[in-house]
Amino acid sequence: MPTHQSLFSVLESLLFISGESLSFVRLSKIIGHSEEEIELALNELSEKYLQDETSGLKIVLHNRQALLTTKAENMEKVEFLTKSSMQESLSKAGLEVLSIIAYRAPISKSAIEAIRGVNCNFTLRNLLLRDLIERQENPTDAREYVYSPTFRFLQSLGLENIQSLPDYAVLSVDERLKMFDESSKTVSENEERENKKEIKE
Amino acid sequence: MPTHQSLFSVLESLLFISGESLSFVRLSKIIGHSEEEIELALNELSEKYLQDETSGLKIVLHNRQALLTTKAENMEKVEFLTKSSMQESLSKAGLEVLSIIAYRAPISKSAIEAIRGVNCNFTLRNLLLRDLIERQENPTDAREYVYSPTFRFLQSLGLENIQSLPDYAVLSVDERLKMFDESSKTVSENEERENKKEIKE
Amino acid sequence: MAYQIHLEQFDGPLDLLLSLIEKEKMDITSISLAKVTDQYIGYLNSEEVVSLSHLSSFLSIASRLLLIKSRALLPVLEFSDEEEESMDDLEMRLKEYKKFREVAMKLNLLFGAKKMLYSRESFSGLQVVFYPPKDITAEDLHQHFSHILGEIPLLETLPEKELQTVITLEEKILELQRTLSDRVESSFSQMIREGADRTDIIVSFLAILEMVKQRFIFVKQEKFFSDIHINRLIS
Repeated sequence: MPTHQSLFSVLESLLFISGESLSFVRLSKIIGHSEEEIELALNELSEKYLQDETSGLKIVLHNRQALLTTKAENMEKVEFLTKSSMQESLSKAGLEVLSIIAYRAPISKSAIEAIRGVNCNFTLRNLLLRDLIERQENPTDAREYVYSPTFRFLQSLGLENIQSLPDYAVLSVDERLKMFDESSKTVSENEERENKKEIKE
Repeated sequence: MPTHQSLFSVLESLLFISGESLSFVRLSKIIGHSEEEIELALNELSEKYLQDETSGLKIVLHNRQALLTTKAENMEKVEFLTKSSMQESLSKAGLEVLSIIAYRAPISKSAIEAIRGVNCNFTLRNLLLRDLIERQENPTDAREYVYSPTFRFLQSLGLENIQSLPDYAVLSVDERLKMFDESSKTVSENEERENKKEIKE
Repeated sequence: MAYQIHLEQFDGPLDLLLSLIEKEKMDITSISLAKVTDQYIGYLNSEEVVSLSHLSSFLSIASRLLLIKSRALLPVLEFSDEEEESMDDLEMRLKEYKKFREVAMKLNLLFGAKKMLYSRESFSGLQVVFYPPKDITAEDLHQHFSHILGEIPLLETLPEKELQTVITLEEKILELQRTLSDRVESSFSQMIREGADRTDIIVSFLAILEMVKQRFIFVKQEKFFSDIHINRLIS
């Protein structure tokens, strides 16, 4: 169980990482303090943010739940940041990920990354926020999502469905994609294979 | 333009919302302060989090970009919430290639292979997928990429900047290049002096 | 084989070389390199596995080691500047590699220290707004996807002819002993297989030097670059 000081620290870390509101009950279970202690600490933390003019965060308490968010007076700058992230025409990475999702939908993050060879957390996030792609739970693996282009996006391209993408029938089942069919596992297997291959005489 | 106090507040709000790292340049444009002022303020903010034991936040600075993260000591609770346990166990080859990139970035594949004496295509690919390294086009040779460590790499090790790596000052210097460095030093020293001047003004 | 090395899988020739030197508790010098040359070459032909794609790197280091060894055995031998440079370079590279191999272990400890700093999901909590990029067409997606397909690395397969059998010093010596037990005389040119590569030639030459040292044979050469005649010493 954390000390009094580190209780605040843990609360801040948890609220920071969560992105959505967390109930007192849940926080109490994770941290190991009583709900009352959590509530008291959240009130104190909230007061601390309020008093500290150098802080840009605030806590919203509602329905025995807590949400960490930005202070109202910084709204303008925050909106400027989100808008400027959107207005930039799609980056090369954005176009690549979008094209992979278009031709291979529904596809998991690990499969996209295996094909591109690089991590693409941020790019996916950006495409989701712009409503160009959507995600559903993966029917075969509950731990991850699968991604597809949104209908609105296809419409904006003048397409009825993904099958009307140029060369869809050929490209969506290209031979070269076979090695990625079982997610990114293949890559580390290849690395192993590369190291284990024997000298043949 | 925000006052001195609210500069910290705005920085905190922006880093909070962005999630990803934000470059000093971009922050400077959004906030309307010079890059040097942004850099100074980020350093102060970073120090503030470090000193405040009730704070659960930390700033990682890398490549003239800043990222807001949780503190290392709260890792366990955070992982309990996100249910994501990051096990980063790497192969021996992976660790070696990663070390070379961390200390010598930006570095090309051929330069990495020259140090290790063996090719490392799949190892590089694996590190890219794990988001521990990233690649950019080589400014001096368009045919190849150069590799650098990512924020994720620093985050995984719990480091707030690349200089905190063990023996960074010694290992980041290629002894064989020392002779060339001697001649170029004069230039960068002048540059540094110039930068310092600007900050003071 | 005269020596036994049962070491773990090696990630490349420098890793192997460094391990051999460290096993002998020696510093990285031309002397230690000459000393472990046989073990190094033995490893290539041992039952340990060397990956196909790494084989050429192992061989390139092997030829440098053989140069170093022949310099140690025959101090009077003269080498070209290029050869001298490649020998010094190996020493330097090994020292450089050693630093990274050591720091890699330190990083491994840091990874294990469980100090992960977590960041937030970007723009988390914000409302999704339909915001299609300007001037993007179905053809753009087609082009990008085709480009990605073209970039997919295929497993490297080396053609058969690039595969080489490395002959160890021991094998060469045994071969020469066999030849000489049938006949009393042989020559360097007979000893070298048809189409032998540089490594094979150097190994053969080293085998001769080794056997001269062991007083098993004596050699004669009429003039520079002429064939070397090998005769068995009858004890």
